[in-house]
Amino acid sequence: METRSVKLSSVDVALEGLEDGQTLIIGGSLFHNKPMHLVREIARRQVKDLTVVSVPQASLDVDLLISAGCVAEVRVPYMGFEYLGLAPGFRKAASEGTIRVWECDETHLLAALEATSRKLPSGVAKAGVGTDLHKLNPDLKLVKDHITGEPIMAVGALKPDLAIIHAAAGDKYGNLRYAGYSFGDLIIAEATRQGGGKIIATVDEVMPNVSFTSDPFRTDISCILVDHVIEAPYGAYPCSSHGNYQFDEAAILEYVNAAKSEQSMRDYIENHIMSVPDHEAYLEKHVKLMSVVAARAKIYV
Amino acid sequence: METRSVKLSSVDVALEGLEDGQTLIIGGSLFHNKPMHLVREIARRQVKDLTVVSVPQASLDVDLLISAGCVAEVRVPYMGFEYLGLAPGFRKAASEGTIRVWECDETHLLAALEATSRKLPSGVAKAGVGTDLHKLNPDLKLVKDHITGEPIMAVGALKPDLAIIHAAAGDKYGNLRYAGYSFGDLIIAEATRQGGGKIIATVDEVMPNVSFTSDPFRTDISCILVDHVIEAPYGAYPCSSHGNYQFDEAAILEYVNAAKSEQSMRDYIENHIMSVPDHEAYLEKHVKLMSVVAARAKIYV
Amino acid sequence: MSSKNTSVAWPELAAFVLSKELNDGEIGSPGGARSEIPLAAARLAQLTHAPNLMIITSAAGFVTNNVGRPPAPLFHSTTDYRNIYAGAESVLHFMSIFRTPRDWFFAGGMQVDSYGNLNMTAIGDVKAPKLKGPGGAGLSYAGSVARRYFIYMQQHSRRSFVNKLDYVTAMGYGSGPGEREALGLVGGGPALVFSPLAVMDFCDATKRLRLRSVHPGHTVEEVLDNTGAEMIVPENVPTTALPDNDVLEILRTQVDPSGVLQNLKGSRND
Amino acid sequence: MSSKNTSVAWPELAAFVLSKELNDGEIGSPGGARSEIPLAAARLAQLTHAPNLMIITSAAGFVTNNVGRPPAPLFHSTTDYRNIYAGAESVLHFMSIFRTPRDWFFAGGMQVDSYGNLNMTAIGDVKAPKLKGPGGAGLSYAGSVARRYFIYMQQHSRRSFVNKLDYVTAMGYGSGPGEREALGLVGGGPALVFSPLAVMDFCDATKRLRLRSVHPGHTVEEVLDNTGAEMIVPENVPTTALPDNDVLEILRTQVDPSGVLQNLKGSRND
Repeated sequence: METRSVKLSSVDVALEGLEDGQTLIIGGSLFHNKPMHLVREIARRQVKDLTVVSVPQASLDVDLLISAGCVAEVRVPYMGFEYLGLAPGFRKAASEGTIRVWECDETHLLAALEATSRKLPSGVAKAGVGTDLHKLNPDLKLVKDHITGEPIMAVGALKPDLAIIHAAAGDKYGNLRYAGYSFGDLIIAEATRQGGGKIIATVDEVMPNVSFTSDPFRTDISCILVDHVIEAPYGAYPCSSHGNYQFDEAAILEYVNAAKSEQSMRDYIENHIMSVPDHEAYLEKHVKLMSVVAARAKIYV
Repeated sequence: METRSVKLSSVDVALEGLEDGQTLIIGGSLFHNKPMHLVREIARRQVKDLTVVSVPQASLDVDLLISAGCVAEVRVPYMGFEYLGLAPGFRKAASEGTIRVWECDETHLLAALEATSRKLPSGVAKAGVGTDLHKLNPDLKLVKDHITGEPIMAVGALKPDLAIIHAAAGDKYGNLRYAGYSFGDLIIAEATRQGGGKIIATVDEVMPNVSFTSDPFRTDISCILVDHVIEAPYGAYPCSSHGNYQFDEAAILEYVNAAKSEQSMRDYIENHIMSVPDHEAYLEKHVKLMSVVAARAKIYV
Repeated sequence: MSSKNTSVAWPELAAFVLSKELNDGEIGSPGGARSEIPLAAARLAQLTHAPNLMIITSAAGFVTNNVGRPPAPLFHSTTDYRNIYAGAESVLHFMSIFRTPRDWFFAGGMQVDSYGNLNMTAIGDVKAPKLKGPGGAGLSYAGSVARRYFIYMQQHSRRSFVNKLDYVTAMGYGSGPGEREALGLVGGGPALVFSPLAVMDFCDATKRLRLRSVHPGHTVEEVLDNTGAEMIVPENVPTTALPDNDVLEILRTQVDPSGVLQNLKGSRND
Repeated sequence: MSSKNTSVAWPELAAFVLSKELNDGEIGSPGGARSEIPLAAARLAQLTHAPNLMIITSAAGFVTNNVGRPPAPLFHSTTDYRNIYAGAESVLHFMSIFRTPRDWFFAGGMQVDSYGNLNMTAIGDVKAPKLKGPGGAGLSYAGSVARRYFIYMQQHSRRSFVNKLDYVTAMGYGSGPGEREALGLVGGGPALVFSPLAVMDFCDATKRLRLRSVHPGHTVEEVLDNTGAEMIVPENVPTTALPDNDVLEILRTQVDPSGVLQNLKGSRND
């Protein structure tokens, strides 16, 4: 009897095939479960002209890729820092016209992903009817419903080339378990797999396979939807690994403040991305033990 | 501060408003998680002309309602007893033309339910293209995809009046937890709620609310999707409560054999339904302690 | 703590006013960029007149009810994991968030017009906007399905209350009565607008923005001076009622014990 | 147990033949009314040449791999809870069952024609059929998305292998080459048909049913006498190869230790 192969990978192996102009979809939402380690690795590789997708909400993840000059188009229903303000890099690039923005409602993006996940050519949403969204976004088509004839918004299937997600734990075969909410990561993985793309997951820790077989109902994402598992403790930092550790508000504000001038943003990117060869170096340089101890303790209020 | 109201109900209260000609949707699949207690109660009330829906698979549940003369139309993708053979009541009624059959693929029924759950007028599936299904079912409409123009099957939103499901456990507010798989019960509850219908759940046992708040990720169906909770130990018998107790093959075959003549089916219905006033009486009369002990023990192989 | 003689910050007033709009047995989702306010409103409703109100923290799928449970802290974000401690009984699958009912939603916006249409897209030409907004989020979706929704504006100015939106991101009543029905939008549309200055609703007949009450310390004139949108002003406009001490006590000891609302940036106008 | 000199029941032969069709690293679902056979085939493949094969017990969403685990009993139904003991690592949400890839599916049918189209609807007029079938199940769906699928027939007769189906419940190759592509069906169509008498596949050029091998104890003539559907018969038709003792040992000790396949109704033709 042969044995199963494992999906534990290095970042270099996992990111093979990453190219300018690809469509990258990022899991998590707002400040949570953002695969920040991979975001920094992609930024450090200075990939260009990416179409970056995230649903429902993106903040530091997509904004950092924009500030690092990797992005040509943004497809994110809500792009901002919520109670910490607007997304500075996104706002600047949009105002200067250096990025395209795919204006949408979150249900348009979800319809496009769900269509791909079901191998259907398109999906629909009622959202957008009566708005200007389809006038700003040529991929949104106002049509008549097949049965009732009422106005409805159709959108073609979206097929990401690469999905990056972060979970609290995974096993060597690619099964993933979240400590808190998994947000849109499942539909993101399903759409990417069904569309022919690649899925990379970072995990705070690798657990034995028996931890999954002992309670398979607890597995949030099946190994059939994961191509590479990268062990990256605190891999979502400074964002949260939802339910595992809280986000570091001060570290996020450090980025927001750096965005106040081009020089300070260049310095930030040099300091946090270009000058750190790998995740271990990043943790060494930017993450204090006591700050992750605090981020963990905060989980319990 | 006021207190919350509870959803624990008697069968009579829960089934108020049940009327001839309504659309009834039944949870579970094949021999599993079928709310047989409620199926018997509905049959005993001799409701007529029901449109009975179940997805993905129905067996004893729908067949018994057909044999009891409650059914005008069947909307079930697979109607049979799997390795135990064809569905005798369904087969007989279909051959005699006493029921209408909504010919479909399971993805047609799911598209119709999902549309309702999302408050959309219709849904689509690729299944059926190239088949005779839409020639046999006027609710299936072969159309051109909104974006690509390729052939696709559209179906209008389906709005059940009443959903009946069975879970291993629930709390007094209507939160439900399954021991095994919940099959299509969630989308069934979502579609029924969003379509304006009523959802009744039987549970093998009522657990304290703290069992749900202590691990909310384990809750399979939220209380917002349940109107009535009926405590009915072995409420799925002779079907399984998936992961809680196995189905009783001998008891299911007893029904299959009863279907061999009209007289023996009349006797079966009198014996199992008409002559038993309530669930307690049913258990007293038809369920031996050792058979449920065995059904439970079988869970562990 | 005693709440007597403690002035009420406008986010607290917002939570109180909005809580009274929520009915027992309803299901809804707090949202918007300042979601502490609607989250506090919903929890206050649960702990006062609406014990069967269920809150879905939309973006994170927690379904919560805090009745009869120990006070839980209020956090800045509805996506914060720690909202699980405020009586979470179930967690919806992500796609189920869009398959469950909403009697109400909350929405913010950069611009609102006199029919309750909202702009979250951009101020100025979207190709090179003066201010790029965060995007549509789920505003149009929520507006299309929710039985009703509540708009809360963080500023009340001629730039935020306008007659013509730069872009329509989410439709309220469009250009007037009957338009939602004609488009097949099943939701009922916006019910109320809360700002730091006043409470506004919409006239049943015309669907026009209408001044309902002005907050203590402010005047109708001040509101009109800062409103660029056409607004119906009744003859008598009452002052927005403050919470009584009992309700304020519940708000400050059980809903927001750490005083998040009192200390929101710009929360003081006294 | 030693398997020597033990005759192979046709369901065992079916499991063996079908297991060889499954490749390492693939994802698929056993299905059909006699799902013990494809379930055994997939587990046998995992334990022989395809350790990275993942089985999704479609109707119950269990994703399983039994490599390196203790033998698990074989049950009659893929929906049986106890399949969880055969190396279930995850359980798909019900709607996710329709959002995950399938390299292969298994399908049964009441009638199959020479292009692999299937009838599960009815024999005779559907208004008052001689035999009402169980319905479409997920056959048409599976046929539309799976990279390929395998058909196994419980009877091989002129009533089950026909030139014209009473009804087309699931489309195979329709009326010939190019038709699937023209309709935008992304799946590859049927790859193989297994019956108690023979193994059949489909000619690449014509998409016509083609006799591939005849089971031991049966003849080409016998197959043709019992086949109402047009079928390509090559000059040399080999006998269906039996599993060697090692594979039979794995099948009988690790995949089906309780002999479910050997004792299936009608499983013996010796």
